[in-house]
Amino acid sequence: MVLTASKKKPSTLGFVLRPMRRTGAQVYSSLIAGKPNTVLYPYQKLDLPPTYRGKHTLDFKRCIGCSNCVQICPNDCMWMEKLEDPELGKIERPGVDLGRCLFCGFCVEICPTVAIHETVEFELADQDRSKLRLGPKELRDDKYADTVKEERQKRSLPVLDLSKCTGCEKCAGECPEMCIAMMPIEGVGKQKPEINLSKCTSCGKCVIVCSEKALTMTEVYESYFEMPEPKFILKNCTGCSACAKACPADCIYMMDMPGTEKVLKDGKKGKPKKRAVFVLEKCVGCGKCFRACKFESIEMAGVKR
Amino acid sequence: MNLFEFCYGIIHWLVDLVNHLWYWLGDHLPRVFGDFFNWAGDLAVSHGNIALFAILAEAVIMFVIALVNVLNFIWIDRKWMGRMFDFYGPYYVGYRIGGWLQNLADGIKLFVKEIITPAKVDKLGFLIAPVILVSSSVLALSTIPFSPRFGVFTSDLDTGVPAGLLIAFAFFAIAPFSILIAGWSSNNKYTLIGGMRSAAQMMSYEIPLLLCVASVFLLSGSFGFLGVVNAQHDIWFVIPLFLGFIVFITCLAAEVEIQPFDLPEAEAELVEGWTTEYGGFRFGLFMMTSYLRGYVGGALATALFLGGWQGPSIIPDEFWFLIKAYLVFLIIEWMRWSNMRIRVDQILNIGWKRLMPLAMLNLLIAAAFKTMGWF
Amino acid sequence: MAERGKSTGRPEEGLERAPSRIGEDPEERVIRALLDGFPNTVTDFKKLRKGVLRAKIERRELYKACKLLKDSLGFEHLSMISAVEYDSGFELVYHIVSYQERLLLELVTTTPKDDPSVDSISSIWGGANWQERESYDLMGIKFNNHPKLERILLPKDYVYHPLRKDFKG
Amino acid sequence: MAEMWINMGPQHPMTHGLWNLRIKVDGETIIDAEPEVGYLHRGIEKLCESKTYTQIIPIADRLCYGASLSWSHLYCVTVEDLLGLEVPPRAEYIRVAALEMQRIASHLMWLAAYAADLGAMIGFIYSMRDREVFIDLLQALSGSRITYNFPRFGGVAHDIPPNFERDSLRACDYMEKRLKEYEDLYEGSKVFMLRNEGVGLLKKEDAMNLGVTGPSLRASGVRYDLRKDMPYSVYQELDFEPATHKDGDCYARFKVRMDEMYESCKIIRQAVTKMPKGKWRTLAPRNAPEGTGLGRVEDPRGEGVMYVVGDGTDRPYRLKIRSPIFVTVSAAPKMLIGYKIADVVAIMGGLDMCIGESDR
Repeated sequence: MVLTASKKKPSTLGFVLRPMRRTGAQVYSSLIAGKPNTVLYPYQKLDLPPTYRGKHTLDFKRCIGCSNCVQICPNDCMWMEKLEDPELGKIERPGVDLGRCLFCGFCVEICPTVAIHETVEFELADQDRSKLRLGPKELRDDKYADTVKEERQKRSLPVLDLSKCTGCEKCAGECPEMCIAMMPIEGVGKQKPEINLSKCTSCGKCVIVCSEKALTMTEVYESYFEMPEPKFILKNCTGCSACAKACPADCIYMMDMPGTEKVLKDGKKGKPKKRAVFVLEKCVGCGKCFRACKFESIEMAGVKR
Repeated sequence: MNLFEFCYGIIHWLVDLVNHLWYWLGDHLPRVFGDFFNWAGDLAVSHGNIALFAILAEAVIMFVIALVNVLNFIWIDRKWMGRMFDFYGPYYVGYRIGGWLQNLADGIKLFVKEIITPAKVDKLGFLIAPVILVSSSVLALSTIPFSPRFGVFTSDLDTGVPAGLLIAFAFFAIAPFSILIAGWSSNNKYTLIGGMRSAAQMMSYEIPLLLCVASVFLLSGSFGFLGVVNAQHDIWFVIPLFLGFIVFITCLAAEVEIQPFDLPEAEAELVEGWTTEYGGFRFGLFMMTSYLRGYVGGALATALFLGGWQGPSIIPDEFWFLIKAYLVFLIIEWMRWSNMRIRVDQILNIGWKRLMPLAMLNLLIAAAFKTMGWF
Repeated sequence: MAERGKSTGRPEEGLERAPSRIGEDPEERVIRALLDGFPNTVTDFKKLRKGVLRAKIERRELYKACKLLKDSLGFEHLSMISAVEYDSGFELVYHIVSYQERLLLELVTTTPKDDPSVDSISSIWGGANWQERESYDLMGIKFNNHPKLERILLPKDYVYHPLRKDFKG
Repeated sequence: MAEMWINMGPQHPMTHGLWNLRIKVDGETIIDAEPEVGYLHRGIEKLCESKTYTQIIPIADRLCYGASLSWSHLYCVTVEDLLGLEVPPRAEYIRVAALEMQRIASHLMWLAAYAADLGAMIGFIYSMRDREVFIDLLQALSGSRITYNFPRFGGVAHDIPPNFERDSLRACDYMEKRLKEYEDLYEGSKVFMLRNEGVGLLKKEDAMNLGVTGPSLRASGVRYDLRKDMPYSVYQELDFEPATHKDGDCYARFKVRMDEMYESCKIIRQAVTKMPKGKWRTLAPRNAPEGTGLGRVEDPRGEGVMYVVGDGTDRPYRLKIRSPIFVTVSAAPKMLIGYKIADVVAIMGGLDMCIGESDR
């Protein structure tokens, strides 16, 4: 069972000298010709690339408090905190527990307004675990976002104000990509333009042609992730406007919806009731409206209540 | 004036100083006590006793020098290794003297660590093994003079320790015994295998080593350091006995357990070999001793082959000796850090089948030189 | 065919595949051989993409089919055994690879919930040994005639099979 | 000496990670061996069932500390197969360049550990120093040093940074120069050859039968590289040759990995220069359809396979991971028996153990 016999017989000196030549050359290059390769860490530091994922910063003015970052976090290390700001009023902003964070960068990627950034700061150790729980106030840095180059593309999309729309189909006729289709609103007897976002080239012709100024161009950051979209069921809506209050991206507004008037005793129609209207172009898919709605008038697949 | 005379003078002066007290007491105390103090004073001032104290003082001096040398050695080794590995080595502790204080810092750290004796070890063996290893290495060191004037001498004649080289090698060869004790008494499979490997390796490399030494004895006609070094006044033995020098260095590497031959403490397969169960200052002693043995090896190679303290008299003889010893040590370290570890069967093969015949050949060469009358 | 199966995977000679004759498409050859050998038990042949086949087999014929694949069709390598739990029962997916023909066969077999056991194929492919142990450990599938069916990743005294859907925390 | 069992692990310098190799020795000769894994079992497969598809990408990174990019890439390939997603060509080229950098970094880490096992700290230091070059490149590309979280479904997370092409070409030149210098340290050293030649023989038939994959399989004389034989990314458009060796001993495994580093340098050069312009990321659907997806890539350590079952929701129903090392280490007794204790480190070091992926 002796398999250890080598093919070549060992010689006395062997080629001990060849590795010694290599190390000798290294001594020459690190002692006489140059310096060692070491970076003397606490005193010298390496330059980190701008993509480096270190400690987070949060731009309070950009952040809309949509909690998408909290939802995508793989380690559940983020949470939303309600706080009152002298400038911004009552707001909701995320905090990060760096002790649990795995620095994956998903919160940065998913943020619909590019409010969270990861800086190159990496020396985060602390002797106290609770010091690693950074609330929104510790994360706040309103200037950082302007200093870095933005990688995310912005896209301008036409946004419809339904109260002004007359359903004239001018925009649909003007669109060079044929991406505007007139769709009837269910139970109202009116039609409105619906824009196919994947085809839209942001040319802005529909905005120019609209005589009622119902369409405006709005700039939105392109999302890297497909987000769930709310589906609105008009007949369940009671007009309580809870969803419009909950929506962080201002994409739900209340409007006097024609066709919802109560028929009074004298045969006249009363005042039209308020109903929610969604602007899905601006929707960030956070699911807050879905959670706020108590009348099951909003459906959202894949979001937990 | 050699070191013995220097120590003798100091001890004599000290004894005289104390004896004044003795004699004063002898004069003033009642007769019975006075006789005793006079007798003690006479005894202390006698030649034999002062010589004994002088040798003790010499030993202390040499020991302190050895400890400082060990610090130097570890520092040089780490700096040398660092540059070889493309980093700085010790740097911040003692920044102005090149990180020299790092060794002291490490020593203090090891010193203040808790000394753990595992529950199931053989207590006596476990305790005595480091003692044997350190003391034998220090004793081997004590016989090595730095120059004809500076070393442990037993009289004011410049003869040094009679047959000092033999004694040095005898002490040098005690180490496998203590390693075996350490390995066996630790009650651990890794240490046991490490101790066994160490014993096998050291025994088998002792023989070619001593054969090389024998060839030097043959050429120089002396067993002592002074005789061997003085015989190299015209030509260093490394030139006629180059083969022997190579074999000697190789065997030395195996004896002090450095890299191509550091099987007993192969950290990849045997955790830390025979030192696995030792921690804290005991481990520090082992580590210090390994460097001490490296220094002893370098000094022996210097004395045997490289002409000892002989050199141009720009710098003192003692420094010539140290420089040569450091150089030998550096070459061994260079070999250590650029090579891998060989296997246990291969190490024995190399020892018995390659180095042994070469050492015999070297002895024959030496005998031939002697017969020709060239030395 | 048997000769060819044995000569697979040779480093130099096996490099260049001999120019295939008409009808010698390796995928079809495998399908034909399996359908000939097990006409009733092999079902649902599908070609997922180039070089990847999927077939279903009843569990009582699994050992024989694997033997056939190894010995005469030249499938030298068992890549992966994955156990999936469905409501109806367990599904075992064997990914078997032929080095020479660059083929991957997904062989699917199902077991009922109350008797999760199949024949061990570790005597055919040695690499299946630990993977079967892992399936037993995490999913609780018993492999008949396995040389050492013990837990491998979890402690020996653990009682649950954690990848099952009814295991919570 | 009588026969005895020695536990090499779980806390032992030979085991890179937490695993245990029980060997039965007669004197110093091994007569039986039994690897034990599972000390690092984190239940990743179960964990993945409760995370969304996107959230699993950083978890797949954590499978292996040495080659995390190739694992997240494998996961993305698997899910793309399930979703039926096309990847834009620029993203594929970025992925290939990053993967080959990861392969070099992983092989250098193996070389470092291997050299340290054999007792040459110099090899450890040099390999780790040169690994930094590629880690820096990947850091500039992805933003992190070990767990990159770089691939996404249908693309990669970032476009390449400025000067990336110049830097990678320079890194390849540097690496090839260093690899030539390594010859002095390893093959030029008699001691290294003594330790490696004829040690840990694994015959071709055994290697295929026991499911050994990757460099260890190629070292046994089977020329099978998924990059060449079942090309999965844009590898069919690149010119390279998988390294093989016919001896099947430790030296062959060493040589195959060293040759692979040369090949990887070649691939990086081609991928970086051929890289087309265009999109590097597409929008992936949130919910996966019902069905199965299979990904199969050539990991630095062997054949990595993932099998995902989707059930129409945004979370996988089942994700099975095949770790190459898990299967390869089961073949360890075949290689170990008959050799000395000192050969254990050479043999097991030559397999490039990574416990994170093998225990999952």
